[in-house]
Amino acid sequence: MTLLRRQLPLLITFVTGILFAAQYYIPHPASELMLTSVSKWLQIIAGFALILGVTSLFHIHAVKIRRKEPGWGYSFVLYAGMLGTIVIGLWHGGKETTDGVTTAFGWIYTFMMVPLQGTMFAILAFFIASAAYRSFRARSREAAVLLIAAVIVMMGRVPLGEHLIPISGDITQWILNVLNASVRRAILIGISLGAVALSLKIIFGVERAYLGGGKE
Amino acid sequence: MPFEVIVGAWVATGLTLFILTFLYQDNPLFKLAEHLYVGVSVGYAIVKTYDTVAVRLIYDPMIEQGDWSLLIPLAIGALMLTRYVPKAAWMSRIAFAFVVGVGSGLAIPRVISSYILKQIEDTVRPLAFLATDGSMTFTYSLLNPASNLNAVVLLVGVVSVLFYFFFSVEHTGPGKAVARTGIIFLMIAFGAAFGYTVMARMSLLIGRLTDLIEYAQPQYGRATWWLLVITVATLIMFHARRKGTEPPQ
Amino acid sequence: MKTAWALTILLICCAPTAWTVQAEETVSPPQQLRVFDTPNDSGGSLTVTWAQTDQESKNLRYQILLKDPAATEPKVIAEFASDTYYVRDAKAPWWTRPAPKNMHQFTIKSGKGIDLKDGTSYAVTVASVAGEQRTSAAPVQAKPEPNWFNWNQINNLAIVMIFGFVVLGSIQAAKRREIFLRRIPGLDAVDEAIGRATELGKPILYLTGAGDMSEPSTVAAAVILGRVAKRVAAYETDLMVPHRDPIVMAVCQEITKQSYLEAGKPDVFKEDSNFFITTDQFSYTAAVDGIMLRKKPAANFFMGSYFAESLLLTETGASTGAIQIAGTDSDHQMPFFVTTCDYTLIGEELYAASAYLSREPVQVGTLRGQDIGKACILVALGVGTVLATASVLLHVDLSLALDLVKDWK
Amino acid sequence: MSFAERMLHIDRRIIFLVIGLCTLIPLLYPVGLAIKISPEVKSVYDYIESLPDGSVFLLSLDFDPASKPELYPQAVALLHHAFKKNLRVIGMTLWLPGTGMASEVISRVAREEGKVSGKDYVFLGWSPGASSVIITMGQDLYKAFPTDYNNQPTAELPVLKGVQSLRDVNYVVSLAAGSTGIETWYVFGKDKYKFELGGGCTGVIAPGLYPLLRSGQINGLIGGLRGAAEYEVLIGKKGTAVAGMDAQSATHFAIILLVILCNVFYFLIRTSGKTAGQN
Repeated sequence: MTLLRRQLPLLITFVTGILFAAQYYIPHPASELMLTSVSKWLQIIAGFALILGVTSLFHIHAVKIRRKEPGWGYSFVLYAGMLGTIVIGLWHGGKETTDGVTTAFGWIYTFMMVPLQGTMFAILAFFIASAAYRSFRARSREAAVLLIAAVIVMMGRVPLGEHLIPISGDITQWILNVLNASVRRAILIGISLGAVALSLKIIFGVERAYLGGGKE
Repeated sequence: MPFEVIVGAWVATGLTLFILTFLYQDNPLFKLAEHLYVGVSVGYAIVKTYDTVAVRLIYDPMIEQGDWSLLIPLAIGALMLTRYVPKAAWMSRIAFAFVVGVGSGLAIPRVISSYILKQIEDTVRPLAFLATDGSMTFTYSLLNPASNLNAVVLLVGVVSVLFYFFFSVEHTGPGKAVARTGIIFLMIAFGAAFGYTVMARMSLLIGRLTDLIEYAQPQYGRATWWLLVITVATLIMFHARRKGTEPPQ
Repeated sequence: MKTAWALTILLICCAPTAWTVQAEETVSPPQQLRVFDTPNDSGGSLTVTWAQTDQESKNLRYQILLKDPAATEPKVIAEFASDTYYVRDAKAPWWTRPAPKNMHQFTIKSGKGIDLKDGTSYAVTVASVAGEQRTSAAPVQAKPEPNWFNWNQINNLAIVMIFGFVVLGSIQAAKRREIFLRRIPGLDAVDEAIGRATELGKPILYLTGAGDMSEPSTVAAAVILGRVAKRVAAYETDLMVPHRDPIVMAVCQEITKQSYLEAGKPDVFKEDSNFFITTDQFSYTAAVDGIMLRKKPAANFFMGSYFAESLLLTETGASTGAIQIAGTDSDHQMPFFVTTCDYTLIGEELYAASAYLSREPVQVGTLRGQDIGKACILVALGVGTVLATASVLLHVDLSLALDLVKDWK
Repeated sequence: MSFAERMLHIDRRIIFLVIGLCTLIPLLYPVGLAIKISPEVKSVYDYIESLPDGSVFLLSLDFDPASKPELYPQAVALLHHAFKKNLRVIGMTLWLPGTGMASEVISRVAREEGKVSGKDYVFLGWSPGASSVIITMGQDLYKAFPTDYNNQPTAELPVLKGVQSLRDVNYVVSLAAGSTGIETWYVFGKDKYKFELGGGCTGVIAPGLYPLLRSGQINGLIGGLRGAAEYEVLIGKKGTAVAGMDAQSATHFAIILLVILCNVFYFLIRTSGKTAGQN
């Protein structure tokens, strides 16, 4: 039985990995058909993965309420928001607007989800400002170079900056299109080599962490 | 102005101000809004997943158009859900093995084509041109990204940063100079990223304040003003009650 | 004498016209006409090549004629000026170029009124037309076929094979013998920070980031925690590791206990040094900020992957005056870590640090394999630039080498 | 404690107030400084301008409400431009939380331009699987989206006549806020199906996309609120992005000032011989 548990997943990963790597080099309609159907399947499987993610969140907050951990009251608020949205959403067939008229589901989306998520990240603007004042120090040569480049780019990217110092716009363009592009390209190459190496290790069964090794 | 839009304006303004209270300090109003946000967004994800996956991608094509080949991904997907059954959890590994196997296979040639070959192709450029009269010319203009000087700078940047992330050779002698250049290039690129991120975060704040200004107008019943007063009052009340129980931070 | 001159000038100036008039009668049909299935595609397409003639000028045009087996006589499907559609315009690498560069090439594809079915043979010919003059070469039969391999991408496949061989090979090598890895300066900064924290007698805060165990950066953070825990055990300093993922916490607890054992201080190990707070991004951040302000740790470590909360954490940490060391591959947060922390492990340095510490063959071997990959790319960039510059300056066609580093479809 | 130290330890909520005001005042009393057009935004505009009537333009709104302030104005400007050029517009999204917003923006701008759903434009909605959606659309659009967002079968829609897959799309623009975005559209889309690809993105990920811009993998890039403002100026329809740029100017200069102050005080403390441990 353990042979099935251990070896079968590795065999599946190896076969599908080699098959779909080779598919790229085979223009024949048969290989195109394989690609079409499997990518369609991946969409459905991705839908199941979403269900998995959502149930795990459901699970964590249910435990929190059952165990009356501190802040369990807030989990009730979370559940109320979740169930309310689900009931109203399914009631309107998952549509925000039916022929131009916003449904209750659309109302929740426009007046609750959009402002909440937007503001959640807007508070970062304040924190950038306080960090700029308190901790963005040129404590080393590298940090000094970073801050100078940041100031030039900030000045060059806003109309007032280009109005006061017109050259800052051109310098920003040069920094972005040449210096920044070369660094990002080197980082992209480095990360891609890492990604290809990881994929190869997974296909040849050298790397098994994805099998939920750590999970059991 | 339709009634539900006014109610919506009040709810949106209230939730926005509740979250902004985090700037003062972490307090129940923020926790309330934050958990509501997580709840609503998870609920929205569930509805959309059901509507798109269950109905449009599985039910309609399979039941109505009779495309029974979709039973295979359905089976694999169901296998994935066995992760929560301790005894059958190993079966979920088969589903993951399939998804990860296909994913890795698809990624390898595409990553090499788009992120390695294409990037090398654009970095390998002639460092000088031949003018019509046959003499070698070297274009200096910094502003034209395709000029020779920029091609040299680009090459130096890519080579030095690639060498900085080199771990098999000690950074000594000439290697030290190349690594130092690499670090300087890296810092300039991070500076540019810093500048852009500031613009991004400020835009978020501008977006929220624009809404608050709009909802402060009379046709929305001056929602922002009233709710501002209520929020500050509640904060003071929390602060007073907490001062009695816990030493100030 | 003058009349002789006049005659010669007349002859010279009317000769060219005469010549073109004279040329018009004998416009020659295209030579070396070849028609074959277009290679490296999924079928439904034919390619026509024919020689370039020296009569080519603006008013000479070419017509492509295609005869369906069912149709009675050929149909003109394309017409163009004679100085276009060369083999060199078709952008193919030298190893799949159907004919020399200066010959003509035209590809007939299905679609827009043309329907080429695989396996049926079609008669194709090219006619050269000048004014109302028209001559065509003898039609050639050919069958479009789907192909089983795209030779344009042979360089891509070669890179996959070689790189795969290099990575898997260096992993095997790492299993057999010690592989040299350069010292990672970041790790000295870690030791120094722990030393200072012990002098001040204050605790150490270590965060493993927002990822779960499937992310390489979280695995690296757990490995580095092992090193930090061993040092902390030796100095008997307090260690606090707040978590966001229950599974990462379980793994880190195991690693911490193992490190205390190896340091010979199992009794000093406290089970609750690794504790779980919440999975939610912002409540976790607020809680950790609270710990920083209350317990005032002397050293904060931020390892693993981070999102928008990185700034909230490091800013509070900096305000408490703690030494801060970060290590992450989330390059969007890198600028904030670099400016607020005393030392930052950038991207792959985080993986190198964990490989350097764990000496685990797969990690060390992968790192060596990637280094060899980077070395080859550095060589390709250097040699490629030299060749590209030489080919421009010396008018030499070096595509033999330069095509190898290009992406062909 | 010297003046520098006291200044460094002022309560950060004062700085929060400063930033709040720097954003609020320009919004209430805009100045309207001129906005210079950068080449990367101009090339997206020029390409759409060069498309003949009836060409197929696919706009993928791959962002969620958290990036609405930067990418929503870009979507509005691009849609106005595409509808003015009588292009056949296909809207979709790869980000689940953005579906409602994408549907709203497309139907609203279409209504303003007098376009009819199904005839001039179609909104396909969201589909799971990120890169696998793009591959499926590249092979056969109707397999990826059997029905559009209002459950109409896509095979019969007049706007999709003659469009079998992504190979028949003339221009794709992905407005992306993160990982499933412009890179995915190139690696799994343009690399194989050969449509022209442009991009719009948030400020955070813009620098990371310049290598793709340089190598011609994308033919243009609209970066953040600044990019959106430039595009609004290009189509001559000033909107929320241009209105926000004055506030951007004020906040950016506030941050620059704060960084300079921070380092001035930092060096004052260091040079005045105080022990390093105190700061």
